[in-house]
Amino acid sequence: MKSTKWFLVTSLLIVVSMILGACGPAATPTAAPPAATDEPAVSTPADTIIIGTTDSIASFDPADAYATRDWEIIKNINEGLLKWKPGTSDELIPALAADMPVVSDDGLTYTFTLKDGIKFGDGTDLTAQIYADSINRLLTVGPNCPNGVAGALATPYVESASAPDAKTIVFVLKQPVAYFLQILASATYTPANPNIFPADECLLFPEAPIYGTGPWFVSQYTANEQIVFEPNPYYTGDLKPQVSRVIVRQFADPQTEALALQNGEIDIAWRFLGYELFGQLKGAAGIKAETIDGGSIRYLILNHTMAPMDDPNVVMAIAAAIDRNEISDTVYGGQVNPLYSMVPPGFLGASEAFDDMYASPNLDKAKEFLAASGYDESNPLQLEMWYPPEHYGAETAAWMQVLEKQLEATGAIQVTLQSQEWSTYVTALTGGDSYPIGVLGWFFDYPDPSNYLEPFVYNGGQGTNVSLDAEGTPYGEPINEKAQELVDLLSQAAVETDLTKRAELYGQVQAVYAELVVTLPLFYNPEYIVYRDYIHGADQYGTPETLNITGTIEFNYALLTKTP
Amino acid sequence: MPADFLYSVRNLTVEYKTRAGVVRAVDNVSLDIRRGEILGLVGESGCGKSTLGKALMRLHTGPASIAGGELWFDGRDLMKLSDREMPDVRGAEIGMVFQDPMTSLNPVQRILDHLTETIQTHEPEISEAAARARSEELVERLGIRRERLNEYPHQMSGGMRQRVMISLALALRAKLVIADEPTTSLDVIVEAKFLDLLKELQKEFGLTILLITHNIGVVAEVADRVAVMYAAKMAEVGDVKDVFADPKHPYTQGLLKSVPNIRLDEGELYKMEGAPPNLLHPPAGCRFHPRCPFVMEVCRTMEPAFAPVVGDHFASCLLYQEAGMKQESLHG
Amino acid sequence: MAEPKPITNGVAVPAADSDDMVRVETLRKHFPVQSGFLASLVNRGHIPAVKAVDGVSFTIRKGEVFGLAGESGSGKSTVGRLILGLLEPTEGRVVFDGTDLGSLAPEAMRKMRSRMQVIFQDPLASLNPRMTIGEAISHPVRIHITRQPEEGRRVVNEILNKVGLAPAEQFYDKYPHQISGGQRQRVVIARALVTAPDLVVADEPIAMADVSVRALLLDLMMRLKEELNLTYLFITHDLATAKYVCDRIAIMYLGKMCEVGPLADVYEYSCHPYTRALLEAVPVPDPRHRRKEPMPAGEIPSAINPPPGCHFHPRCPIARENCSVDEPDLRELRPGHFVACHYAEDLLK
Amino acid sequence: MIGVPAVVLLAYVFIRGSTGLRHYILTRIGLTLPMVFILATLVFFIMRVLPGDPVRSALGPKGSPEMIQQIREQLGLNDPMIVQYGRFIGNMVTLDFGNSLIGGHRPIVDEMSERFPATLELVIPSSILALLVGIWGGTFAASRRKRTADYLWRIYSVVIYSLPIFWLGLVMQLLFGVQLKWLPISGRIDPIIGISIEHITNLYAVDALLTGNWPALVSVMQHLVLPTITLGLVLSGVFVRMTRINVIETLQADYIAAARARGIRERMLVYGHALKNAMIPVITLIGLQVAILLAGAVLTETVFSWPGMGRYLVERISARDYTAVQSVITVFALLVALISLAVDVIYSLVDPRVRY
Repeated sequence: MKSTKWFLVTSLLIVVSMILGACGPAATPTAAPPAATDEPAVSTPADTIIIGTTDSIASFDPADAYATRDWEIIKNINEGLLKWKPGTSDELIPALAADMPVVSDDGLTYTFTLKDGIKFGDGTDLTAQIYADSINRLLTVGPNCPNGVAGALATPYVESASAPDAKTIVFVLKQPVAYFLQILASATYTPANPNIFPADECLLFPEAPIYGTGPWFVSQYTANEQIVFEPNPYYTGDLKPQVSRVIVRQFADPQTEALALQNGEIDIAWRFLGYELFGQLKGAAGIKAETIDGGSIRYLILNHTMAPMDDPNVVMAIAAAIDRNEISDTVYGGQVNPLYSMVPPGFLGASEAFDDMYASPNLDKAKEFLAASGYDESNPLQLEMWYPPEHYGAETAAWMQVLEKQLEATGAIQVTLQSQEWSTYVTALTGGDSYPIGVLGWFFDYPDPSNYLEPFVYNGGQGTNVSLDAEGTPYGEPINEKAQELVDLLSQAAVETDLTKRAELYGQVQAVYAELVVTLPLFYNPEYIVYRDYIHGADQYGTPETLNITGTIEFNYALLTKTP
Repeated sequence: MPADFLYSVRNLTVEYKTRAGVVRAVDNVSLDIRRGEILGLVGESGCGKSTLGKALMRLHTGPASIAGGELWFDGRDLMKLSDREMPDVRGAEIGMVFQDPMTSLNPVQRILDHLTETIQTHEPEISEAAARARSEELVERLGIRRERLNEYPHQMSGGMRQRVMISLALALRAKLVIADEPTTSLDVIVEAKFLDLLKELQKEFGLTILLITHNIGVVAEVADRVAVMYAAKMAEVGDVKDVFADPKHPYTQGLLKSVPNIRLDEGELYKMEGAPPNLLHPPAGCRFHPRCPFVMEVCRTMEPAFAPVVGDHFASCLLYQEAGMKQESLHG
Repeated sequence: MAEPKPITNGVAVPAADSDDMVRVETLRKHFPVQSGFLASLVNRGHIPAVKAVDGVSFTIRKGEVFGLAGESGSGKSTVGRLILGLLEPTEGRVVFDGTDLGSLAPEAMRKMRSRMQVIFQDPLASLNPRMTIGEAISHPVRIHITRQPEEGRRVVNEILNKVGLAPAEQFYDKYPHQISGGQRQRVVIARALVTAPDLVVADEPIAMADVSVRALLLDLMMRLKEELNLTYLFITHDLATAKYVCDRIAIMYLGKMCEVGPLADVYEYSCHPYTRALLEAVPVPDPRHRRKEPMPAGEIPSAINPPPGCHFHPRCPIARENCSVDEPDLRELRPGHFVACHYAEDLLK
Repeated sequence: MIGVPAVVLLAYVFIRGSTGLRHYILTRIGLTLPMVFILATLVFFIMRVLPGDPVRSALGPKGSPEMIQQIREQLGLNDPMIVQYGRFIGNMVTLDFGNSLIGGHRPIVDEMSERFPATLELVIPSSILALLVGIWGGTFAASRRKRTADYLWRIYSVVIYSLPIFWLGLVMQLLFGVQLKWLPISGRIDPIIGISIEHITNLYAVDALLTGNWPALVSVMQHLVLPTITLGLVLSGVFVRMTRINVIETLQADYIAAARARGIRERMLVYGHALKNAMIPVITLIGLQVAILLAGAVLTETVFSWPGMGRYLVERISARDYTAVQSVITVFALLVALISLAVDVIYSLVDPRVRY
């Protein structure tokens, strides 16, 4: 009996204390009275902005990080030599560099001069030597890091970096690269603080505080819960933080993130809310919702070495049959934009090659292509189409069904839709010999058309296989003449420094690409950002009425202000 | 009520609601229990003897309920007590010993706790220590070492557990102990010792005991008087020597003759034909008539009264109630 | 093996005889208290065990009713199960009609089983509640007698009539809960006897039945014994009932035999103090003959650690010093009447 | 950290208990280890039989074949299966679970020591709530059998058990958060107060208590309310049913009738006698509920953005993070074994008939 009593007493105590906790004084000093209906239950203090996200951080190390979220965080703690002008995706401006670089005539040497008085947040001076060491660390240590950004963005391009004097940094490239400055502006090329990141190995999760050269430093982080940013006292740049603290909170579920925004627990709901929640929050009291044109695209992978995708008529028929506007209208309420080339509009040389070539939907043309290969109503083409049910949002199944209907409207194609959980799906699809056709998404590493074309043409493990692996050829063995032409044009464009010529070359590339139907671009996604109406963007880069987020490139928290 | 009756049951009827209909497990039964006696209540399974025993304490719950009658205990009608008052009678004035001492003790409660709880329920002013002292004294009297009070029921043998049950019934010096098949689950030697104990208690405390059993031998061994039930009715009541020597009711006659006797060197056992009736649809008239060797035409329609045959020897049989009928004795 | 041959633990092994239906030789059954693979590894060598049957030898002759009596925990039911081959003996053997059951292969054992049947105490527990009476009895018929449905039904009806469940057709399709307790026990008897066995082990067959029904059941069992030429092993705690049916009787105490012999001898001239107490304790349905003698002190001790020497000595009124040391052998005191007591002669007087 | 109460209980019983009980505990532990070993082995191979690959699924379309090969090499995924297995078992034995295969490749031990306390902090009060509601409700319903209160509790238990957790959680969030604005709906602690918390045990309530950080304690309690109620109520349905059935059954036992015949009052019969006996099977159920509890925790953690173990496991299975999944399942298995052993020991303490 006694033990039962104790059990009851203790459990009662716990429950009572929970209830007291619930009724007790609100947790934050500036809690709003719960009376006003529009006021959130919890409100964040005036000097703190809390951003919610469902994305998790995988690495703080610039020599390793290769995820959008990681880059966003690194770019808030670190500045590099150059940066994108806030609010733009096509204008590079000097950051740590005093000016734009001097490029040698052969296009292989880039020389930068550092600004005066640059310090890391812990007071360490940033010398050119430290910068050069950091780049060389990227080149040597980087390839062995788990997330392995170096293999993608550093070692293929840069031979070495050096510091002839305290202010001068010199990059030597392996071959001329037309878009080197775009790459250089990425988080990967920001300097790693030598007091934090060891010279001989990568360190994904250093102890907080993490000081860099950017406007903020990470004063504290709790894995899976939150990262706390505070202004870097030694920051001399123009992106001065407007509040004394930013907290990035991690959510398990976008639904909860949306509710937390409504409840006032967070000020901004950032990646990845998704189309549906965005729609729900739009128009809610005290909440603003915006879309940002993004570089995130959806496309179909066509496996050219697998029947029936090895038949050019078949891939062209598919390209002719589909109706991108219908997807946008029926599934996304017109919120996504049809994409007629792998290179989204706004990027250098972006064309509408697929529209020019197929003017889709064009059922007659599709039927012609199919007939040429002997497919008609009595002998329809059997097509297995694959997609992952969750990875690209719950809407995927809906628009895959739209595609199915469109293809079957030709009368000569019979589609079987198949879905498979992501991990299995992506392994099978990119393996290149399991699924003939499937959907994928892409987000650029650096804002240049090459990043939307090369990975799919050269055998980048995409499962497209227009340029097969071969010994001794840097770009593989193209499967036919058209593919050879494509490879030649691409490699030419990669080293062309004249922008007009380069744009022209990419125009040709896209035309051939469309003819080959290497992949089939469908639409590009906007990014969704929803925030409470007392959050504003800084006015120095445009109107303060929006957040000025260039979500496609970088989201700098220094742009945010909070005025109740 | 006459003073020498501790308990007088008058026209008691207990009903069970079943899916098939209402069953009268005890049907208009009257019975007197004399102060200081051991009254043996015998009958076969399903005859209503256990139901009667429980009804004496108004212990029925669920589908069973007392449908009518009076329960005069020590000068008052228990039927008139409220549900809140009844628990004060139970345990304190009437104790009960159940058939299976294993299942009648709370398996997670020590023997001592059973006793002190019972004492303190009825006499809340008594301290834990005093209750313990009283319990120790009591169990030692019943032949249980006081150290065993700290044991759990499963640690004791069947005989010991039955002694514990008795001690619980006596913890508050109950005037009446209802023992429902107390020896059925015991081995013969243990049973014999338990019966000895009952007799001792009767003598020593002037205890009144209602001994409910199906074992005729047990009744013969200890009872002062015997009551025989058949099919929810009282068949016969009388002094144990009278009833065994000269049973009046044909059912009692058959029952006694079908009991094996280890002493007498007789050849065969009497074989009573048929089986007790289904109480959902009891036969009309005398309930024993379908099995009765002396059945008369009138038995099929007329229900016999429960009436004295000789002195205090009662029987409900038309053989003694129809004018001009001569009893054909089965004895001799 | 023509002569009685004493063995180490002092229990006489009866001589083989072609009249024997069952011969039990120094049978032992120990149930380990703890079980489990690891426990047995850890405890290797000294596992505490319940010595349910601890060296028992006797014979059941063809055509007799052999009673096995004792209190609960004496091991009498375990002996029954050992004879039926439902348990493996720890030691000793059971010879059934000349065949050592331990030597039989499973298939041969299965065949042998049809020659011995069992009737348990609780008819409701031994009948499948979802099987009609006809189905319950047909089951052994199909296995051991005939696979033809019509023939099977005829056999079932015949045995139903024989056990007094007549007309048989009326009972064939009934379920156990639809008939009375006495009738259920008749069904169990019918099922046991339908294969025309040689031996029937009746384990407290009438303990659950009402007094008025018991006599009928006993009568039925005895009648069928004559008709079908059966041998009974009648296991009971009720010495009064045993008196009416048994030809010979054995009394068990704590896994050992105290006394065995013709029923009349054992009852009349019981030479073991335990048998005496047991007989004395049986309540007599006659208020004029109330028992006067006191009962032995204490209760049956645990069969895990039985008392040394004579198991009964702590409770025995005539026990002397050597009783707690020497285990008494079962010895023939009078012709066919065996007793395991050092001072049995004192009781004979 | 993991299963602390169970370990403390077992240690106490081991020291104070009888030789038989000690023996029993050792035997059970002895049997548990090979069981966990077999389970870990099974999980190891099943994970590798599953299609999909940790590197591919983490990189998505971005990994070039060279890059994938390099990462696989680093992670040891190119080693023969038997070598990987040996390494895994070696790690298990030294209780070093190795590094995660995805994301930051952090040591699994670090990740678990962050996630596990979060789950514990959610699961312990939820279980207590479920037990309180379940046992009290079930007993109350049993004592009012076939009366209105009984029917209401029965309806409650069916409805609450069949409610999807995410739905109930969402309703709680909308009602007590967005609408009534009483409570926070996500996370373990207010983000700003969270900065001040010292991470000692990673059980925030305990850490706040240890450091006397009262605002943090209040915040932790506030954040606990909704998830605890959600998980606790959903779990309570089973306990209501189980307790009710067992109490009803126990109330029909002979010893209850015997106690009633001794004049023991109905309240005491129900709460003193029947409940204690009815708890014996319920305790077994509690042991079995651990798995359901963890399953419920997965959903609750998702709905309330609670960074716990359940979500961790789900994330890592879909990412094919072999080492994480193997480690978590091994730890879960140990935990379940530990809890079921603790339950059996409690059983023997509650039920005097069970002695080892």
